[in-house]
Amino acid sequence: MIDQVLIPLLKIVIVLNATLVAVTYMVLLERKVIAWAQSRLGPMRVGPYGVLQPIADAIKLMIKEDITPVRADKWVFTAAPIISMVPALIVYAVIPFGPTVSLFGRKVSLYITDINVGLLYIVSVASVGVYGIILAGYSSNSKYPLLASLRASAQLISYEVAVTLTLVSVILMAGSLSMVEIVNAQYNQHVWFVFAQPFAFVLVLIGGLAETNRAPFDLPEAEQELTGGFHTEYSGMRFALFFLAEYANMIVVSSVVTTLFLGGWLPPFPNVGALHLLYYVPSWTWFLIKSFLFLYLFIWIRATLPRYRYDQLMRLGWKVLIPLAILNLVVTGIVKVMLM
Amino acid sequence: MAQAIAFYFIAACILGFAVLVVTTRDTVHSVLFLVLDFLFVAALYVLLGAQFLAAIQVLVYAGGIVVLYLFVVMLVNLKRPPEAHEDPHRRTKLGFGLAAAVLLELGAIAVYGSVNPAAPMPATPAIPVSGNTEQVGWLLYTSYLIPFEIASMLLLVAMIGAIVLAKREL
Amino acid sequence: MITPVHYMLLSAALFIIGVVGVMVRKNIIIIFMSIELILNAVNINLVAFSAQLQNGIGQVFAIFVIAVAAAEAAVGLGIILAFYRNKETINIDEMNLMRS
Amino acid sequence: METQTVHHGAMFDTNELVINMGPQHPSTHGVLRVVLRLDGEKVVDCDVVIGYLHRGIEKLSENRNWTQIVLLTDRMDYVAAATSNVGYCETVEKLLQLEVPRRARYVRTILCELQRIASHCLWVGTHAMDIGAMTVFLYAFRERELILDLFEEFCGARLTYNSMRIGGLPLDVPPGWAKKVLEFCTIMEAKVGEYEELLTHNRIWLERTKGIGIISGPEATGLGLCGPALRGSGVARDVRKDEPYAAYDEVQFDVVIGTNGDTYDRYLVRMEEFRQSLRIIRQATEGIPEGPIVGKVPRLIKPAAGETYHAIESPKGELGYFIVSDGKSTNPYRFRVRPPSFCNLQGLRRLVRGHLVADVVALIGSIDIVLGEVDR
Repeated sequence: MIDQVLIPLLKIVIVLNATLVAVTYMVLLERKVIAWAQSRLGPMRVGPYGVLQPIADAIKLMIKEDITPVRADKWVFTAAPIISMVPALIVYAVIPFGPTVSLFGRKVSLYITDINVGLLYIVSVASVGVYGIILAGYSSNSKYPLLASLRASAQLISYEVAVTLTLVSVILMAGSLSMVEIVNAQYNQHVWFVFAQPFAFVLVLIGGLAETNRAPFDLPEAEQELTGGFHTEYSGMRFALFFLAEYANMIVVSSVVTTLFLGGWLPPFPNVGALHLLYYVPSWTWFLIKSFLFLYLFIWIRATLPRYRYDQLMRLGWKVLIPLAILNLVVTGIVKVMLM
Repeated sequence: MAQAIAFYFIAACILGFAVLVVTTRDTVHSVLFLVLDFLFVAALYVLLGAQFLAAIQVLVYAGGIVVLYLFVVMLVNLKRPPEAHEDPHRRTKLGFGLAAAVLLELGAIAVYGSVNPAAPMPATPAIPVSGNTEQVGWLLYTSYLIPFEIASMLLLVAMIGAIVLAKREL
Repeated sequence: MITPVHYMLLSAALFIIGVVGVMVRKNIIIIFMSIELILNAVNINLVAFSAQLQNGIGQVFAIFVIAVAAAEAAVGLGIILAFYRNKETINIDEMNLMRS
Repeated sequence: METQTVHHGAMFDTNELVINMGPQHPSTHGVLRVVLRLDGEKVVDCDVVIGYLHRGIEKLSENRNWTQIVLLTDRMDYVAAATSNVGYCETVEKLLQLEVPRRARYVRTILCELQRIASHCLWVGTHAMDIGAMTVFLYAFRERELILDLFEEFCGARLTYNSMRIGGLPLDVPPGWAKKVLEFCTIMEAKVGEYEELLTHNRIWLERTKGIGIISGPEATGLGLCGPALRGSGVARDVRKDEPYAAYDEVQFDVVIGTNGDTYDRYLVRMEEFRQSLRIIRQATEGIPEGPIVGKVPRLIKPAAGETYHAIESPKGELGYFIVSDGKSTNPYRFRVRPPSFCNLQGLRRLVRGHLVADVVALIGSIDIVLGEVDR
């Protein structure tokens, strides 16, 4: 009973809460890092060094008036933020934060579940998240959001193809779709896949930026062009949900890239005997450190790069990323067969 | 028992949303119900032990094809309701009649089935040791290689066709 | 207990809903979606038999059906878009260029 | 004007989408309103609507005496107020045939060039922000702040300076000011490199600006474009060189021109103007002569009947004043400004046709307008 129900339930609660806290603090991190990049201080007023800013933000967003435009499609307008938030959260079900460890004399795995189509599950759930953006744009019954949601649907579908094709070559390396098995494969093959599949790594990173609508691919929410894009008409908590979903997606992408390419919970050089002492650090710490690196990279990119234009974005996706992904897949296949 | 409850719940949702897809006035709502319907079909596949197919169902159907529908619905922002014009030659009654006949037949089968129950489904649906994905992949690339290649050709042709149709200047 | 008959009944019912949609609705996009429902009904059947027979062939065919559905949706929606640009309608009853 | 027809396929046609960009839009730089007719994301045509910031400065000026008008010119191009002041004062001096002391002319040159840098800072920041590079904005504002400090020290104000008097300066430069200006030049030189590092060779920046809004030299002249927008198309028209005013005939500098006339060239021209301005400031500050700061101005300014046009090179382009005096009253009979932003804005319609929505904001940025000056 405890193993069947209680522990999974506890894990879900912990992961969900940790994610939500992480997401709110991602907002602060982003503001701080960008501020430092721009020789500013960022939020400083609420709490020491602004550490309580997310709480203030949350309170502000919750007590703000929640406006529904008169001519909006009310049901869809209400559902859209939820639709974009839910996939971002349920993806965490298969992300392994660590291996199976013994805790209080009980074997506990540091992931909610390990299904044999784990990676495919992530990709497919993420592909549902696009509905949130499309429906938000459509239901607002306003022109800028409509343009944004047309942009978003085209962008997300295109980059999904590129990312999924790239992931296939990683699956080819690991020989499994299960996230835990992919990490184990990196241990058994004595190499993090970032070294075995450098192209795939870069492609997934670029595709991940585009999938999460981050700069330089943040066209659906380009404030300077579309006055905020798909969430122009949203306010209050519903706007906050979109905001949080974007950050939750960022964390998902970081976690997935960490798992697939940086060996997940494995310490650096896991097979080198001399560095065995690194195993004394809890495995999930490594996972969090690596994910954090990617989050930092995302923010850094946002502070540095200008935005792509719509046609350039599509050209990059279809004419550069997808052919490269296919090429990478073919080369991986050939090498794999030759090594066999 | 749990499986039966799951089946009836999922089946009810599938049929319910399917009815909503067909009856809803607003096309966008209809598309949304279609997505929900497909998600429940995916759940049904999981129940049948076809996890790979379930993932594909969500990825391709819900995340791909229906987005395309939504895209088209948004492009075709309608000024007048599409149902305004009525074709006198249309045989709507025939459709309902046909449906009623088949429904009657289904009822008969259901009654017959409850009287003479068939062999139950295998208790834990087929998850071979090697895993569902491997099994499907193996079949696709050995016994069904030629159909697989033909399907890929079909998709290529469809892609070109769609581009030609949607492109403004040829 | 759940038997293959249950799955077949579900599948048949879904099929019928799809058929009624095709016959009754005039919005061509909804008709296309009804066709998707029909294809899904077929898939449910295939997967149910695949589970019953303990082999993956049914699932392989379901994958082919999905591929065909994708192709159908791409071309079909392309036609709808082209037609809409021409005639500003998506009412199937007004699509009678080839009739008289 | 050449009308560029957007090609429609005979068979497939979608209806156009009309969207209203502004007057409240993040990247219209104030209260510009652009009504765009879109085909998908492509701009078929656009209509520029102005007047949301009209305060009737020209008419007001006809009811103020000559000295009071200086204050009104501040409110035109409010990011380069000193330049407007200088332009007005020089026009009246020309009308009065007044000799301005050399020291005053040198200080005017320094102030004008500082204003050019401040204005270009604001331009590079907002232009980059429009295209999505947010960091340049804050970097540029950081340096603009230094210029505002210099101005504050000189005249006490940070935005609307009222820093000029007919016949010279209101007050002499504070002690040590020249040294601070030179220090600023050293800082700024390094910082311009910093902006360029972020943008000039950035792939995305190149893709977003190269080949966008190409306009040839003759066409740009025909549309009445001026300033960097014109020089970007390869026309070496610069009032500072062609009709030198203040102390521009005594300093060395180059007129920067582009080759292709696209957004990128206009960007490069302004970036190089940063350096040229610094060069001018250096020379002027080092060579600033001693002497009086105000010429022999009559107690009651009452120019003889007549009219005059005088133009200077403001950061945005040719800023001209046309003033008619009836010789009887102590205020101008007719006062008319030729604002560079207004003339450059005329080119927008020609520039955006056939481009995408995202390019519209890039193009608005690249012609560098200030709505205070457009509407007056």
